[in-house]
Amino acid sequence: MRKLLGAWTGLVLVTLYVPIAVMGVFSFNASRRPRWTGFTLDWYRKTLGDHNIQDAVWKTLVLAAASTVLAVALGTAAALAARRSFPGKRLWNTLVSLPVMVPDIVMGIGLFALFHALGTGLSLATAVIAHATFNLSYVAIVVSARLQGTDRTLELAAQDLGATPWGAFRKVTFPAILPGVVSGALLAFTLSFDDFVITYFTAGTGNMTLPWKVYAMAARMGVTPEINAVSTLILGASLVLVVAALRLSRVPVTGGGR
Amino acid sequence: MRKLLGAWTGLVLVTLYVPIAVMGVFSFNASRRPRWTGFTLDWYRKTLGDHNIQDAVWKTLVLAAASTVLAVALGTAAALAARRSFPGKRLWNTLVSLPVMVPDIVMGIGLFALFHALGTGLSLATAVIAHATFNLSYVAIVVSARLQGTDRTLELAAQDLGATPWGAFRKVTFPAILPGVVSGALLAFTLSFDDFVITYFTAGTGNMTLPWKVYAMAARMGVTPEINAVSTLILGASLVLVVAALRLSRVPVTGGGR
Amino acid sequence: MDEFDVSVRGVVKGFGGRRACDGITLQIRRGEFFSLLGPSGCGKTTLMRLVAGFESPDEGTIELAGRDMAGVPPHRRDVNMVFQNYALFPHLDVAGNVAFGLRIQKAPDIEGRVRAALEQVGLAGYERRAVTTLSGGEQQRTALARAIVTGPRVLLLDEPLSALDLKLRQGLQEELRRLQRSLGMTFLYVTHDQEEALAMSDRVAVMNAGRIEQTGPPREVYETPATRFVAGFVGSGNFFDGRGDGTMVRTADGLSIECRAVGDVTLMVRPEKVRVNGGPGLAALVEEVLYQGASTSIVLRAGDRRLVAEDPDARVRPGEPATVSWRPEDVRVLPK
Amino acid sequence: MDEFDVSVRGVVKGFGGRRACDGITLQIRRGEFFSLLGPSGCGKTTLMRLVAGFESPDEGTIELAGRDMAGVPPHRRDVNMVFQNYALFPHLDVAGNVAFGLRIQKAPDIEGRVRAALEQVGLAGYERRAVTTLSGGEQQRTALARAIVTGPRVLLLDEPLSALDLKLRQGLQEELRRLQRSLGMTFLYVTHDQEEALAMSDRVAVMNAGRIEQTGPPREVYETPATRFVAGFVGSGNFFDGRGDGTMVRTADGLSIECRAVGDVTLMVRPEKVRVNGGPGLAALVEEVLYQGASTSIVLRAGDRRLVAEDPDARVRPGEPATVSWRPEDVRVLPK
Repeated sequence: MRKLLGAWTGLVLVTLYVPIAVMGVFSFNASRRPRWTGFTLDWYRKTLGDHNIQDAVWKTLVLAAASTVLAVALGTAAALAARRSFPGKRLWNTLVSLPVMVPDIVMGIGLFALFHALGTGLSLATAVIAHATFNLSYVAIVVSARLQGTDRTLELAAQDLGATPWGAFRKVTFPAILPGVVSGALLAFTLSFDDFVITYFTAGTGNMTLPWKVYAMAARMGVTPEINAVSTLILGASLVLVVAALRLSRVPVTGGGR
Repeated sequence: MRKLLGAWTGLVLVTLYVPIAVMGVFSFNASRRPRWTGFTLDWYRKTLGDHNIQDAVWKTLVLAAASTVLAVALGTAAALAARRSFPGKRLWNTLVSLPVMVPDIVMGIGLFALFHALGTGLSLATAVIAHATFNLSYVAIVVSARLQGTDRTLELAAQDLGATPWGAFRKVTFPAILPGVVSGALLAFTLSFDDFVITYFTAGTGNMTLPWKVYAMAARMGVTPEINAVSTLILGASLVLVVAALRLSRVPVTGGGR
Repeated sequence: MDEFDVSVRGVVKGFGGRRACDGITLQIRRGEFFSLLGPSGCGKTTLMRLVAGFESPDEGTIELAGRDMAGVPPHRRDVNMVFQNYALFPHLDVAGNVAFGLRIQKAPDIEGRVRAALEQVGLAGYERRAVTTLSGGEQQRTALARAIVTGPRVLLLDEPLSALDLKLRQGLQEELRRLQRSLGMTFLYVTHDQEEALAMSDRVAVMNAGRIEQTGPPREVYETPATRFVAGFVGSGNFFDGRGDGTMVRTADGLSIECRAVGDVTLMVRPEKVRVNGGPGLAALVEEVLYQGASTSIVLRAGDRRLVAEDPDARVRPGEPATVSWRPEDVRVLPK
Repeated sequence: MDEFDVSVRGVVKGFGGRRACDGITLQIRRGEFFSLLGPSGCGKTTLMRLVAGFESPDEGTIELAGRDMAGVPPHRRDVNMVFQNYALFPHLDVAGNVAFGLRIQKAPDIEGRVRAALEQVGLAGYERRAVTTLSGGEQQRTALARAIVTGPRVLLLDEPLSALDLKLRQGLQEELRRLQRSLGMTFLYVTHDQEEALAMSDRVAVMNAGRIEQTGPPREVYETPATRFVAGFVGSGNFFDGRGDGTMVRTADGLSIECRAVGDVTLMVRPEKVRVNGGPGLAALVEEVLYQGASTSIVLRAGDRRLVAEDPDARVRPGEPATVSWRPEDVRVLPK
């Protein structure tokens, strides 16, 4: 039975990684056609030199950074608010974390309709609000998990030793949840950086981000080596961020030295 | 400080739920314009009667069902394969779960490039493979979590009482992980049902699914009451599936009666 | 100045309808080693948290060194606590943990005082160790050093040894007792382990269901328990329900036991006071001989009654008949 | 037919360079209550898992009822195990758990046999209860019923009482012993609790670092320990390292102890054999009197030497001088 599972799952790995490998390989292919003719960095040079793409990268980073700051502030607050028990705590937790599961397209259209109804028009600012909205739940979930793993008696011990409640939070609880906050921030940044659908509905056509740009290029011209190059770069950046976030979220709650 | 957190997080909830509420409300609005003039079910009647939308619903369901079956089979196998320790187990676990974090757009383009290179063309079948590929990681993660929470000594106890290794798996381990498998299946179905980007790149224009249809309608005509109605339906279906999945994943591993 | 360091009067504390403390009054003298002994859920930990200030009483007053603590938050109370799970700060090393209270006080010579405290608990040289790399016993000592270094008036210890192995626990009992004597600090010690409470304390309060059933020195609590609960909790015993006429107590199954009690009472004889084949007495059958090394428990049956004796001189084997006896002065009378 | 139900010969089992079992030989008689006693990590659980078939020995043989078990998988061995965490099947109720082995055997009258097994462990009427709603003691009894219902040749018990409270544990010790007698089944019992092992077993094997240091009846192990480790593990003791000339043993700090030993030896006297102020003897100072109810431990200091006595007749207080003595026949000689 173990042999069978092994073979089966070999198949799995192939399905998972061949598309990504194909994309990566062809981004270094000298020919435009999907046949290997030699190694080149031309496509990377070309795309990174393109002013449109530079502009998209810049907008993507601004959008991701701004929405991450907002999402971290609101999400951490939401997690901290749910720490003590109060009537309706369960409902609160559900309301805070449920948006993670709202389909992108629904959230995009909902935000679009809201901004339309409010008459604000679409801009990078509306996109920031939109991204912060969906990211806040992720941050709240990550920070809550960390808080739950943090021993409440640590704060009592600090107060017992003479720290004020605020001092105890600052000196004991905050260091304990910090990896969770950073991990949530990295996750939020990544999700914002990768998003296409919600940006499409909330940023306005003047503010194409990188995934949107890729989408538009692919929709217009099919998959070109330039697109492979940009996609590979997006993937690389995402994975670095995600691995960093996972590393941090695994720092044991009870662990760590100075 | 608690007061402040309360106010802060009130703001959070508003940001999160107003867009969705606005969408829902206007889907029942008699007028086409974003001003409430009276209750109607006309938009639901109209959209549900539209043959194009009926076709999209049907394709969405077929795609979701087929890819879920594949993802559950492969994902469960991947989780079971990683149960015993073997050299490279950590790498295996990383490889199986990492695709969760590959940006949709990158995975969509990668699969598109792969199918292009293979010359298979695009069809509902290629979309099924694409969806199964990204969903398999989710299933594997959910089932692995369940397996980790399942006491290995249960299987030893069953063998000790005379069950063969396969019998012990069937009678003890399988019932223990079943909620995880079902929960993973519901999650996979939901994600497939909600997906737009990957479908867009892998299904071919003849196979518009519901989110794609909504996207296309919104891109062409802005947000109309019909779109609000369809979005509200998608959201409702997703939430029902997600809540069911969460319920199941929370069945305590050590719990349950007959 | 008041001679009592801790003074608890009529304290009531309820959680959702259940009264964890149901009218507690106790006074702890300066420099005393005082234990709260009781089964889990008896309210002993709640009482300690009330003294520390983590909870406020619904009724009654708590005074520390003669000062009413109503409304005084934990960080303004001159008591420190050793938590059951130690509650060491994971992001600080051993010295950082011990220095925590001193830093808040902005005390002078923090380094020297930390070193001295670590020496007192036998952890000299552990300053730079991460607390997560410590063994259970070392964590316990670190928590102790952190709590004593600021020189609090009263030290609260919440089952500090319960997470440790038996052998380690016994060694630390002796050490704790010695430390308390050398510091001259008042210790309020919470435990569910009757041997621990008896061996370490100057006085013990036995708690049950939110109330104190008896307060007194260990010997008094063990030898003259006030209630049946106390008798059963601080040791094992042979119990006889019966009715006394001033010279004899008669049980429902027809036993007559010499005792001056009058009315409905419960009599109790400790196993180590019971002699087996030590003279004329109750006829019984040896059911089980449980050899325990330093002592031997003999389980006997007389009719439907199960009796336990710990008689080092008895030489009996399961299945043999035997007589069971005790001296009249070893019979304790408890309210029924 | 062999009179031994379990026969282990020269068994070695290593995990990653460390030998959990390092040449174990033992033989368990039919119907015997045999305990493996040792600290955690001594290899006792590994040995039990080897007998159950969850592991295979690197060297040596294991026989059950005279049959070599090499290559026989767990489900083909006529032994059942009670796991430390009980390992009850959470998706089955109490009856479903107990019936598990019978169902696999396709045994007749499953319902009646389940009912009988539950009665034997004192859980009559619990058939339809979900196992997750049971208390620790009830879970323990369910696990026991599940293991005995199929009537295995040997029952393996892996610290079955270690997760329970002290009072409950003591009651279950007696019950387990009674059950074993009435079933006449061979029990192989693993524990780190020396009192448990002494009280329950017909024979005890004391393990340390993968080896058996002594095998024998409880009284023999306690009263004539073979090694210093055994002496210290099955009880407490006062140890004296010295050199004997055939009539006296002299220690480095100048003590002379009457004893026939020759050469470098360690002498040991149990605390309960030490008399305080019971006649002429070693001059010491009483350091601590630890009252424990049924007994009292007296810690004394003689020079740098710490002595412990349990003398019910002693009436001493901390700080007083006292003499310490014992009878020559209570001195045990151990290899150094």
